[in-house]
Amino acid sequence: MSARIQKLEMRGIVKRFPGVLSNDHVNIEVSAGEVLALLGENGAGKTTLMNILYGLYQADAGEILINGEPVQIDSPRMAIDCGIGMVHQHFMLVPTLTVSENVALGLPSEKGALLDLEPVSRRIVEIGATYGVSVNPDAYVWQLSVGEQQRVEIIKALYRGADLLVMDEPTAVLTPQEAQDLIVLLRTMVAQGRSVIIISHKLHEVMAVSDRVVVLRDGKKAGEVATGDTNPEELARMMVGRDARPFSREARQFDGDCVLCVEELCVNNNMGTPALRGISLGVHPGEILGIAGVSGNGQKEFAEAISGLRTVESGKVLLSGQEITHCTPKQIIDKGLGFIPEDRLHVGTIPSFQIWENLLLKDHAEKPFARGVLLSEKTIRAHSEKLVADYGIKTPDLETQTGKLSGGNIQRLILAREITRQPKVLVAAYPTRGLDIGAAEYVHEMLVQASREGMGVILISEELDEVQKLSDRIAVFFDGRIMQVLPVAQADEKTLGLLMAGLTPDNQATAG
Amino acid sequence: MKGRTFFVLLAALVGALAIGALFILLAKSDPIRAYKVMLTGPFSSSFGFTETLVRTTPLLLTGLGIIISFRCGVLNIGGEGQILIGAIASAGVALAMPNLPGVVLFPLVLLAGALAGGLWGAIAGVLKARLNVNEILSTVMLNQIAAQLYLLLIRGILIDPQEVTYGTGVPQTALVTDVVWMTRLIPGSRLSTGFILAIVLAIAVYYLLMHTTIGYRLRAVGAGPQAARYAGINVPFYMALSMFLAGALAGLAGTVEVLGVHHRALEDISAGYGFSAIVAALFGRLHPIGIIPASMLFGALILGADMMQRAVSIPAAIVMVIQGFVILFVVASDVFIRRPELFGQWKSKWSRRSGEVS
Amino acid sequence: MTEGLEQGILIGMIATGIRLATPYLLAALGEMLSQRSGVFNLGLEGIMLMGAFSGFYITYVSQSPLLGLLAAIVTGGLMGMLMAFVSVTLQAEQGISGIGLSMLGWGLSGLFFRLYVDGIQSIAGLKAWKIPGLGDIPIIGPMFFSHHFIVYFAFLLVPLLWFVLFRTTWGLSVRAVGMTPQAVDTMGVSVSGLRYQCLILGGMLAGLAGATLTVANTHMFADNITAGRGFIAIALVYFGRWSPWGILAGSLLFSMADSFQLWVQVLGINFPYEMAVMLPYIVTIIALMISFGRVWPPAALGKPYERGVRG
Amino acid sequence: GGDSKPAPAKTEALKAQSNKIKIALVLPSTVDDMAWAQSMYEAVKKIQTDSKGEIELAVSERMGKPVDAGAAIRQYATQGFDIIIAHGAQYQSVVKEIAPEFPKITFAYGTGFQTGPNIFAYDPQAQEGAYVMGILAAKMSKSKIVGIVGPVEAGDAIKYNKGFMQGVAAAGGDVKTRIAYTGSFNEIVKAGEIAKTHMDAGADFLTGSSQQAVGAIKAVAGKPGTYWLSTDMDQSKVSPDAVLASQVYNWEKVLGKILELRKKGTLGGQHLTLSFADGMLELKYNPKLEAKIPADVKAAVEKAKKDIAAGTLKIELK
Ligand SMILES: Nc1ncnc2c1ncn2[C@@H]1O[C@H](COP(=O)(O)OP(=O)(O)OP(=O)(O)O)[C@@H](O)[C@H]1O
Ligand SMILES: Nc1ncnc2c1ncn2[C@@H]1O[C@H](COP(=O)(O)OP(=O)(O)OP(=O)(O)O)[C@@H](O)[C@H]1O
Ligand SMILES: [Mg+2]
Ligand SMILES: [Mg+2]
Repeated sequence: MSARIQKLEMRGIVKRFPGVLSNDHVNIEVSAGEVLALLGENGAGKTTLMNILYGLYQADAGEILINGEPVQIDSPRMAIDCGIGMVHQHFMLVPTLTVSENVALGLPSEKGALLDLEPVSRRIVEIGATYGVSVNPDAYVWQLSVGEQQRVEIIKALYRGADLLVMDEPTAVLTPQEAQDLIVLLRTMVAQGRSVIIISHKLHEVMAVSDRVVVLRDGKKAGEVATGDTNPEELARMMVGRDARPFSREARQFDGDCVLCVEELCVNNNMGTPALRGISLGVHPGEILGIAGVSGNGQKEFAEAISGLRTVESGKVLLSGQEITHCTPKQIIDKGLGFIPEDRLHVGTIPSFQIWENLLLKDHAEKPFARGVLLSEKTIRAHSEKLVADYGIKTPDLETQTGKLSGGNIQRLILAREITRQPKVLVAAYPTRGLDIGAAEYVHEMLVQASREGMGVILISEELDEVQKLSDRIAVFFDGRIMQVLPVAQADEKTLGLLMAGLTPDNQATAG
Repeated sequence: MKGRTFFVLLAALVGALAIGALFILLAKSDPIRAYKVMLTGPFSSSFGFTETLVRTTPLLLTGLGIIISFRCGVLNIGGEGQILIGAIASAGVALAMPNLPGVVLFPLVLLAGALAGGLWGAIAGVLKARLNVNEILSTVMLNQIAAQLYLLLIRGILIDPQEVTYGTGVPQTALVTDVVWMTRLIPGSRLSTGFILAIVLAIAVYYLLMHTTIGYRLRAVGAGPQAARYAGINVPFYMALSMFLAGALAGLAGTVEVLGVHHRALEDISAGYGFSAIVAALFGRLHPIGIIPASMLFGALILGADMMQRAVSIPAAIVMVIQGFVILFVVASDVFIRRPELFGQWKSKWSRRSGEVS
Repeated sequence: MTEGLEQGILIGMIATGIRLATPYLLAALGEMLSQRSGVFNLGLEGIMLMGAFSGFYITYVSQSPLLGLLAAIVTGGLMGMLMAFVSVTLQAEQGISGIGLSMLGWGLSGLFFRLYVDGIQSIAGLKAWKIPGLGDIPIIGPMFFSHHFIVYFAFLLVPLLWFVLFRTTWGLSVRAVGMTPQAVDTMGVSVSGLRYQCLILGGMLAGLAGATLTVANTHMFADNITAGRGFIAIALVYFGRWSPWGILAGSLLFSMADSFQLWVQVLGINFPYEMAVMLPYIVTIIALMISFGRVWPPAALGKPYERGVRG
Repeated sequence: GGDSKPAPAKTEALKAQSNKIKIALVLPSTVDDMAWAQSMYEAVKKIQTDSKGEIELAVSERMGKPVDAGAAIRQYATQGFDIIIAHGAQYQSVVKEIAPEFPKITFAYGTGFQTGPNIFAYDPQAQEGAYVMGILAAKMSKSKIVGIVGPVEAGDAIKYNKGFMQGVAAAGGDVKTRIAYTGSFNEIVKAGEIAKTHMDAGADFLTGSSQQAVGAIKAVAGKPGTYWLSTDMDQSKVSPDAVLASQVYNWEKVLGKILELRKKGTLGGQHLTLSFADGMLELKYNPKLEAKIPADVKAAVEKAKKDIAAGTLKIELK
């Protein structure tokens, strides 16, 4: 369409959804060669604002100007033509297509109407090499881990070579190293005269990558600062409206019997190839065992295998000394396993169910909540109200559809449900992914609380500082095996990084 | 809001009838007179009113089953076959034990109809749950199989012996013993206690779905199969159960047609109820209470259009044309009720487009 | 039985199966396009009936079967467009719209037949066209190469549609839009545009399928001549797992079973004919029971697309 | 066409004024099905025209489902129609139920045998025409194979098919009858396929009943040298080059009889057969093809017809 974007402004943007004012007269601007960071709690209106810029939503009021000229962006096509690219918070990928097909989608082909994936694959490899975001172009998206899928999203945007790149929480599922690479990449891009708007809940990333920060709170602009003039604490205060609570936990040593024991566990992935190749592991009552590793190295399958959702090929799982290897999910739940799944919306809850219904997903047929086959609604209601209050779930009422809650609140709901059941072991898979600082803090507190009450907690995460902060011991997964289990004291960033890459520090030493 | 809904539905109906009127004119008939009969016929006389409810009954029963299965994530297109199997089973049991007293035989016959329909439905349910056979495929096929099976039975072992004696061979069973006939609510009409049974079952299904653990699980499996599995719910079992219940309700619909309307099983006993009930269930927003007015309205539409055809003698095909338009208009108008804001968006988009052009 | 007779039966059975498969194949391929784009078109039956009628009628008045077929294709396309308008633009519940469309098609075709055609009339219709050369091969020729040309067209459509779906940019978008419409949308391709195209194309194929029954097979029209074939075609899309080859397999399996039972009946093997009539339905279900592997139904099937609503 | 009726209460008064006879016809398929329904519709229509305004007629088509037919019949009854013809065997049950409530109305239905004080059952002896056509087919078939396209093995079709097979057997000459069913009454396309299959398997004479038969006729027309024998009405219009002969039901006579009986005060109670004997059943040759029938064959056919009419030849249906 037009000349390159030198300056983009959004002025007085207002966007209303039934019951919420998501954007309330928001002004932002970004110039070529600049990285603007958008900060804010979950539900502050960041994504909404960017969706308006990308033509997915129409603003109720306000205007968008490119190089001073007002533009009407009423479809993504128009945004693309204006030179805007976007990496969306929720993946916009077609699982049944390959990576290169996903990238080629909507692009003209050199061969006219005929699909020509050859050059696309080549470019994908090139981009991968140049920017450090490599992924196999022939792999189907459904075969990829979430981290790899995120890379595909980034490649999609880079492939189109936008002047202005919007990235909505691009690092939420990346490993620290990948996130670091991405930051380098973004800096290269702006050095070439492009501009970037990035949304992130990770303040250190924001500090590292951005030139300027705009903070949204409840749909309004709550502040704007040059990154050089601020620090993470101030940003947190601007976002949440209070100081972040410092958090620390003393690691402890445990001996005695494990409450959950895994012996030589072998499990296949969805494609029928081995995902776990003989894992042995145990967690003690009251202990937090961190599981670190790049996602896609068997963590998901591990969590599913012990909760009975995935068939165990060989090996054993014992819960309080009883074998549960081939039990049904129901039996395992009854024996005392709690689980906070990775996909909180679709596995952790039923999005169209009301809040009280989701709070009783596991216990609806248990004694006080059901008499025979009849649900005891009074008891359920009282119980749910208590949980909503205790766990600070922000919702208008108990009848609200769970899918309408923010990610943070959905996570609170799941925690409330799982922890009040008082399981013997609680498995938490990526429990703070995509949560804002406040919500993440809360989850951390609750996990620690659970361990104090004597539960064995298994925390699966890619966030090294989260694992380090919370765990007593850390196991590092690589390619379906445990590289090493080490006490948190010995687990410094460098060691963990090497282990996650599949190298033992000793090897490294000899090699070096 | 309520007023708006009413207005939109009215507009949709008027629109559909206006287009339908063109076709009535094409057939050289008087649309005004035709519509007068169609719209008032089903409500203005005891005949119209009771006949409307006669249609409502199987629509409601079958629709309740469809609600259960849809809510559990199983798209049951098999109502038609389940009705037939229910009808033949109930007639068969009633004919097999003509000497039992009514108090014993009547529940037995109801049970037979429900059980047979249920088992027939469960075939598709089990195939889906255990072997991942798509239920749309299996129910469409099972409908055809049921139709042939039904025919085989009513012209074969269950045929009215008189038909054989006289050599007329009409494919129908003998009349079932009158101790199991459902009482006619209004003399001179065909409206029977089957209608009351249907209403009672609607309330029962409402309780089942909304207030019991079984209903909770059925809904959970439909709304979030992954989450349901993770929460320890036996997903395949509930899928199969939903189809069993759906089939049982459709089977009862067939039973009511036998015991309440015809007193025997005969050819073409289901007037397409298996399909119409899908429309009724969806119009009732898959709610066991919502389907009551939906199936009444649908029953009135079917009957009214038939009455219209008789009143002004137009080709029967026009009946289908008008029904088709009414369904299309009403379902399309839903968007103006559900998302009134869309209207504004289109308007602004349109004005913007035309603004750019000029 | 003599060898010649057995051969004759085999040839007849296969040729009949192929002829029977054609309307299913066409209609199911059309439905496959609709479903791949994310729209569950339950109105197939009505579209087929309209195609059947308009094909018949135009052939009747113009004496040209080709014009008739063309008319059927256009009519089918218009019906597809109507379905698209209701279910895509107006976001109506697709199951209901489809049943409405079915009733409309049934009614309209019956009405026009009554108003504009005087009773059951004959039309010249389409003649079988033996492919020169191929048609003369013994056994193979009469089985496969002595049909009317819609049969060849329908079978050629299978690789053609496969090619379009898997080897063109448009096909890529179609494969994507039924799975993840938001991905297509954010890549700057119009979701409703694609859905309109697929429904119209699908409608055209269904229209042709209907016309096959009138213009090619029976040379006549009668009320409800499709007799539920549209629903069978929809079922075959599920059987074929949304793939042209799978649908070909399903249509052939179903129709060969049907042809087999016709021959069994005609040859007088003694058992209740209802069992024979049931055979193709049973065979189809059983075949799906023993097939395995991962199925990827279009994830967005049946859901109107709204921006910003997560799947 | 029939007129809509004012409220039932008023009808009695109105009826007193006019001597018009109001007839309602309930049909399972459409008035243009070229078979069962059309044959009756044309007859009633003809009677209406001949009556010069003395008869009013109302028709309900596509009443194949008994529940719809029940509503139609009941509505006509409450509207004060004089004669209600429910033209289908499947209506026996409904008619039997409604008739006692309306003792002044004449009900007629068929094929059937069960009557009531105000119910006529008419009963075409389909086997009679079928038998003579069986002779015709067997004697003329060159391939010695004749095919029956069956709808459903029920009602009329049983009579017709049995009669036809006996006719073929009676003709001698080792002719095979083959029979295949579609499982439905209105699967036109399938009927065509069965006909094609019969022909592929060697049949050169085909027949079959019900409205779907037209599909089979079309198929037969596509193959020169094969012939169709039709029933219910003269179907030679469908394919003048394929339909050799037809068994025709003379509904006009049946209706005339009903009207006459009603005039005399007999509202029902009679089982009216349509047979060669009473002239209500006819065998019609297609004039265009009649010459193709060898004289000896024709003689055999006519003889059988005469014997049946005279009662010396009885066709057993057991
Ligand atoms: N399509 C929608 N329909 C209704 N409400 C919406 C929609 N999209 C967003 N909202 C509402 O708008 C508000 C802002 O949402 P938005 O997604 O912009 O938040 P966010 O700042 O991106 O949060 P997060 O950090 O969790 O990604 C929320 O209250 C949300 O409920
Ligand atoms: N289509 C929608 N309809 C209604 N609410 C929506 C919609 N999309 C987003 N929201 C709401 O917008 C808010 C923020 O949404 P967002 O998708 O950014 O969630 P999130 O908190 O980041 O969760 P996640 O961890 O899944 O990323 C939430 O309140 C969410 O419920
Ligand atoms: Mg967001
Ligand atoms: Mg988020």
